Amino acid sequence: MEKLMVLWESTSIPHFEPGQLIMMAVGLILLYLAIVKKFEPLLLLPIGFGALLTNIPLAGFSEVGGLLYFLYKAGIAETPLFPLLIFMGVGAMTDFGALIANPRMLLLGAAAQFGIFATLFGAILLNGLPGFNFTLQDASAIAIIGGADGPTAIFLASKLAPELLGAIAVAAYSYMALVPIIQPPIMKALTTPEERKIEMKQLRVVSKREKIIFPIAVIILTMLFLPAATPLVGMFCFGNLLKESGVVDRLSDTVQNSLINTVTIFLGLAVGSKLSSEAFLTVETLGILALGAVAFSIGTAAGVIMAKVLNRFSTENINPLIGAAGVSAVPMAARVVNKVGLEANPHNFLLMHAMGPNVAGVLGSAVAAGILLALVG
Amino acid sequence: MEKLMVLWESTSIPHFEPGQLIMMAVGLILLYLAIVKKFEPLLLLPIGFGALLTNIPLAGFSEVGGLLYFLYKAGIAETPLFPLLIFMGVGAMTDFGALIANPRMLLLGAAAQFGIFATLFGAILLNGLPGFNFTLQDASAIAIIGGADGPTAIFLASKLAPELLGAIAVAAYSYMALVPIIQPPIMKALTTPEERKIEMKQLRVVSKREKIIFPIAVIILTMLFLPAATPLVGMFCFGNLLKESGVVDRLSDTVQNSLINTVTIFLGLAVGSKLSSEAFLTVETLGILALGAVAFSIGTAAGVIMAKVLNRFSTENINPLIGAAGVSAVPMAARVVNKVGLEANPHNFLLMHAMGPNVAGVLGSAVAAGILLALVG
Amino acid sequence: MEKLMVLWESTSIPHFEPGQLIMMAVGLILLYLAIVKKFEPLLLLPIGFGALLTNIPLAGFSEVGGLLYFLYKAGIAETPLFPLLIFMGVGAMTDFGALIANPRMLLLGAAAQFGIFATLFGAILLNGLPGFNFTLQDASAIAIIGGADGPTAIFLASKLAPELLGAIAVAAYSYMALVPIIQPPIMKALTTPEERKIEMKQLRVVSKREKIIFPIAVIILTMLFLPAATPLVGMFCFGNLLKESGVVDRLSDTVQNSLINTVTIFLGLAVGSKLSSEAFLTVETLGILALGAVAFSIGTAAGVIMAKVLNRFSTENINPLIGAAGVSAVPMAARVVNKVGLEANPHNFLLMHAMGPNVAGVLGSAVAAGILLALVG
Amino acid sequence: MAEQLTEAALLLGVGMAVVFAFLVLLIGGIQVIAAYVRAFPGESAEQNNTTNTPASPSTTELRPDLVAAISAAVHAHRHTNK
Amino acid sequence: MAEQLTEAALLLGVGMAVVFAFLVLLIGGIQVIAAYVRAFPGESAEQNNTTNTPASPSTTELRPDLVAAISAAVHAHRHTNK
Amino acid sequence: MAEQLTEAALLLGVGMAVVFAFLVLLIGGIQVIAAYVRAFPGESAEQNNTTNTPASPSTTELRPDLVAAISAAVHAHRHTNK
Ligand code: NA
Ligand code: NA
Ligand code: NA
Repeated sequence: MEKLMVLWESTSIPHFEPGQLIMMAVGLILLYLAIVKKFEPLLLLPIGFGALLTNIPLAGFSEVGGLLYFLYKAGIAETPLFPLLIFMGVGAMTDFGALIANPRMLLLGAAAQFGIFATLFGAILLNGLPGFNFTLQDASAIAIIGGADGPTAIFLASKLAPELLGAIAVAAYSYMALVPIIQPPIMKALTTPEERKIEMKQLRVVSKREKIIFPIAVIILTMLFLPAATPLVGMFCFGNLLKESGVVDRLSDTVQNSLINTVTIFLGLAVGSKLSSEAFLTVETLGILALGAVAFSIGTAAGVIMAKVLNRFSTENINPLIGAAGVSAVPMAARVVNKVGLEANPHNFLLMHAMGPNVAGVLGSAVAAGILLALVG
Repeated sequence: MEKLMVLWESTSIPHFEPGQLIMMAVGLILLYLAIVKKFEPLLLLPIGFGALLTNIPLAGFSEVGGLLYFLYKAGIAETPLFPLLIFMGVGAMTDFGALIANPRMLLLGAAAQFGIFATLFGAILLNGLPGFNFTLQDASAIAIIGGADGPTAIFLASKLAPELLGAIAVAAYSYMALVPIIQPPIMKALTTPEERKIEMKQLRVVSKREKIIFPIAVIILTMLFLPAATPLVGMFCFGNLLKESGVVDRLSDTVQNSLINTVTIFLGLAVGSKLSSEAFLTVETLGILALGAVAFSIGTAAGVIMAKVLNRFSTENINPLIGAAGVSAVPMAARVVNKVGLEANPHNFLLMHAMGPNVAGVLGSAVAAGILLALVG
Repeated sequence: MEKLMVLWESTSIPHFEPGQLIMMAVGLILLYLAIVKKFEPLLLLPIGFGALLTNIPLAGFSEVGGLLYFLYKAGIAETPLFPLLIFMGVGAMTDFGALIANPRMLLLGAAAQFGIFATLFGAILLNGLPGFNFTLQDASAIAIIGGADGPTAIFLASKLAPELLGAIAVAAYSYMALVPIIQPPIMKALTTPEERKIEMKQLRVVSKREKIIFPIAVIILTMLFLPAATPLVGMFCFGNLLKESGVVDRLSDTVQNSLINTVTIFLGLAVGSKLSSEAFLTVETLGILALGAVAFSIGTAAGVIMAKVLNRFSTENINPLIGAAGVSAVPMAARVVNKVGLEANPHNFLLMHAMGPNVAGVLGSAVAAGILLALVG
Repeated sequence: MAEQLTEAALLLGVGMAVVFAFLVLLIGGIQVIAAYVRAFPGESAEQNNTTNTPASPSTTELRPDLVAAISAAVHAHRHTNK
Repeated sequence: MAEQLTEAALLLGVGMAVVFAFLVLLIGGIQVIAAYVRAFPGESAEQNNTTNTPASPSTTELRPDLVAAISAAVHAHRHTNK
Repeated sequence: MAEQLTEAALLLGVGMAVVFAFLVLLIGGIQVIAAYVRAFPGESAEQNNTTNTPASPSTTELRPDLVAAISAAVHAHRHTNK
């Protein structure tokens, strides 16, 4: 009978706290979004499963010796190994051709970062409400959700506000998945049908050498002027150079496949382990979710408005829709631009033109993360 | 001349102890079994080579700073990273379709675990002989050999009896390779030719959604009732969900290939490093080998008998041979069932029917490991 | 305004030291050599990029918590994990067939190691010049450059002279890339046109079993007589056995592809992190570069002379050119032999014959590293 | 040892009981899942359609290089038959 | 909170200024690269040739197995037409 | 430095001697292996057979899609020749 008592005590049931049950439900919702709704499944499926595992009483996944504890410590806390390796992989999958062909697109990528800095201001304003007490560090980590870039958000949150990391990562990936729902109304509200119909000149061909020199130039400029941004920008450019150099195809291939896949799984599980009830079930999480939506919306609007300004002062036509791609969320935002463009003008294929601001937005938010790290870190 | 003395002293020859020579012979035998006899070569080849390396005087593979020391510490001792990642990979290679189509097969997977618990009793009985002094922890770690599942055995041994880990892992993989020799006589002794001829109804088609929900249901039930089993069952279900969800095929692909292959090499070398003469050349190792054979045999017999009972009380015919697949050893045990079935009835293909108890056996032994961990850990 | 000052202080510009700018130029030169000149790009591209990253003020790549610091510590300093895993991968890509068919080629691989030991003597001689103060450990680590084998050089340097590791690795890979320029003049100076025209008998077919037993025999002899060489030789033979055994093709495939590629990137970045200005911008680095060239040249000459001696005392013809392949630098040195041979005799294909001394040179320098480790380590 | 044996016997009983209890529970779980899937089949069909579309080249359509081969073959044949 | 708000406003201004400054700098960088590549195109062409040669099977050449298929097809056809 | 030079000279001598001794030993090892394999060739042949069977598609057999292409080509050709 004593063994049976031990056994009963060793089930979870007498140990569950209500918060853990709610968090397991959150994990299941993330799995549902990932599998059925296909919301960024590469990350949200592992995060959701990690959330399930970490909230089991007695299983010890997130205690010393546990698998998730180890992954979080080795890959995020001690060194931001996982987000940087993912960024390297994303760099190796990115083609900067469209941006090199039309470098002014960088201005759109810059404008869209207004979403980040405006949200930072908004997060401090939220402190006026009861229950919110964000430090400037917290506010910066939350605001980076507006960068629409998962590894950047995880990297910055791990440095500035580790206790908010779980909520920030979930918000970042969820809103990236919601780009097709969030962006179109804003894009349509800020443009006239005529503007949306504007066709753009075909991009010039970019030579192999330009593509090779580009990542080297980016890292050198970053090193000189924004060293705090070099971990992110450096690994991104390294991955891109592996791809574009053409001399290490076998390395580039591994970086784009087995390495990024392995790290994605580990990163997702590790992030999931931060979805404990104490950390997640707070009013601050609601604030983070709200601020994330605000950040995305402001970034989209700022990109579109910047594109309208550019169009006015440019000799060549610029369709203002492509400004929305400046938030990054590669390549989904560019596809949304293309879709909204086609609705206005069935002969207007904006995809390639939107790739320029799209990859510019990746650089822009990595730069913004570097600035925040330098100023409030 | 002094340099020559230093040189002579730096050869292994004046430092060899007899035990190390014997262990190197053991390593060579494992390589022979792996390469020539094709006994579970994926694990036994690295284990055999690790055994060679760890027994070299002065080479320091298993001392601080040595490669095998590092692999064992990082991947098994501090966190059971390697066995859990392998389990994830196995999960991603497992198709639960046959089990979902015929869930009663879980009873066969349950029955076969009798091999584990009976052997636990037998290990304590062995303490009556001189030279044996197994604790309840040791006995549990040995008994899990009867689960016919390598990563489960390594996981449990690393928690309950690390000093026996080498012998237990070698025994587990050796007996898994011997399944085609150990099982058929037992299967034939316990069944009549008529029983072995029984044909079974074709399995129903299992929908994609059932396959997706299944691993989630398994992990939730495990979390509620057997949290101690969640590391194994959780990573297994996670791997299976990566595969079945259909939305993260690139992750599933990496988990089934480069990740599991890399970890298999590391795990094998790390396990081999535990084959030192002090740990392995003991009378206890003989006991472990004997108990392992007993465990396999009892498990096989229990599975077959359970299948006979089921056949009696079932409206649909059940060929008792498929009970033998309940010990797991996927997919070898199922193939053995198919082969013995064909001998009795050349038109009787039992392979798909045996896959049900086969994968049920994997869950069964992971559950048994959880119970042992909860009760004696 | 204060924020602007913080911002200016947070750029690299007020913090740069001249040495860091020079080292960044060194990094760019390495990238140029790798990408445009295709000098061993698999290693020199990551090393060059690592050199860029590590010399950025304030970025902290090589400080506690930094990515490169972590990679160096985990993969080289605490355990020589990265060089050993690369050696395992190289082993899995090596075919010993040509050597087994003509085992006397091992004598050429032995002779070429004279480059290592003569350079060791030369390094101590250099101490006569002002500014040089090499210990015997330093001299040994430098001399191993003559082994023309990157992982071996990194392995030995990490043990004997970690502060010289960056310069030694860069020298080793640079000279390996320069083999087609360094070797031909030496080869031609030491041979007559008639000697270069010598055709060799076709090699016998080597059976699968010989190829399987060979790595096992090598590791056993190494274990007995040179345990200090077992980390390198052991992992090399393990990789080779994975390949030749034919029973673990999926492991061999991963070792030759995603695993070695991943580790190559990590190793390159980690080595690059040792290219700091304090460590690299010394007169000793110039000495290392000079000694490396000497080592390669002496090794080449010794191999050719040994081949001439063998040719005199052998019943079968031996083309002395193949002795040059004994320095290893697989497979470049063998290709150079083939090319120089074709210049003298357009019908003379020496590639297969040169593969024997070529792979013998890998074993030879690993053995030499073991001797140095045993005697001065 | 007697005490250990009692412990082991207890573990044998409790262990097998829990293994059976747990796997029987799982049988129930599978049946509930099957019932649920049978009750709401519509979404399933839709989902099956989307998830069953593989990225791999379809085997029923001829691939472009094969089409090129065919036309080349036909073309070559015509010339030889002239 | 007033102090925090001032800080946040300052960050908003400085941050956007630096982001724009940096990316404008990058526009200049890209134009310099493009000018450089236009000024020294010779090496580029040569390099393009070497780096553009992929290891993958060329799509314009018929692969050996396709050629075998074609000849088999033509051959088979002749026999049937006789 | 004189002492270091003596040490280095000694290392040079001992090192080369050991390298040669070890690799000569290896020559002997290879010859023993070759003799062993020659003495017991039967098992070798059997093993060669099993390990030499590759999993890769055989190049002598026409693959199904090629066969489909051929028949399509022949079929198309017949229609055009009518
Ligand atoms: Na962005
Ligand atoms: Na089992
Ligand atoms: Na060498």
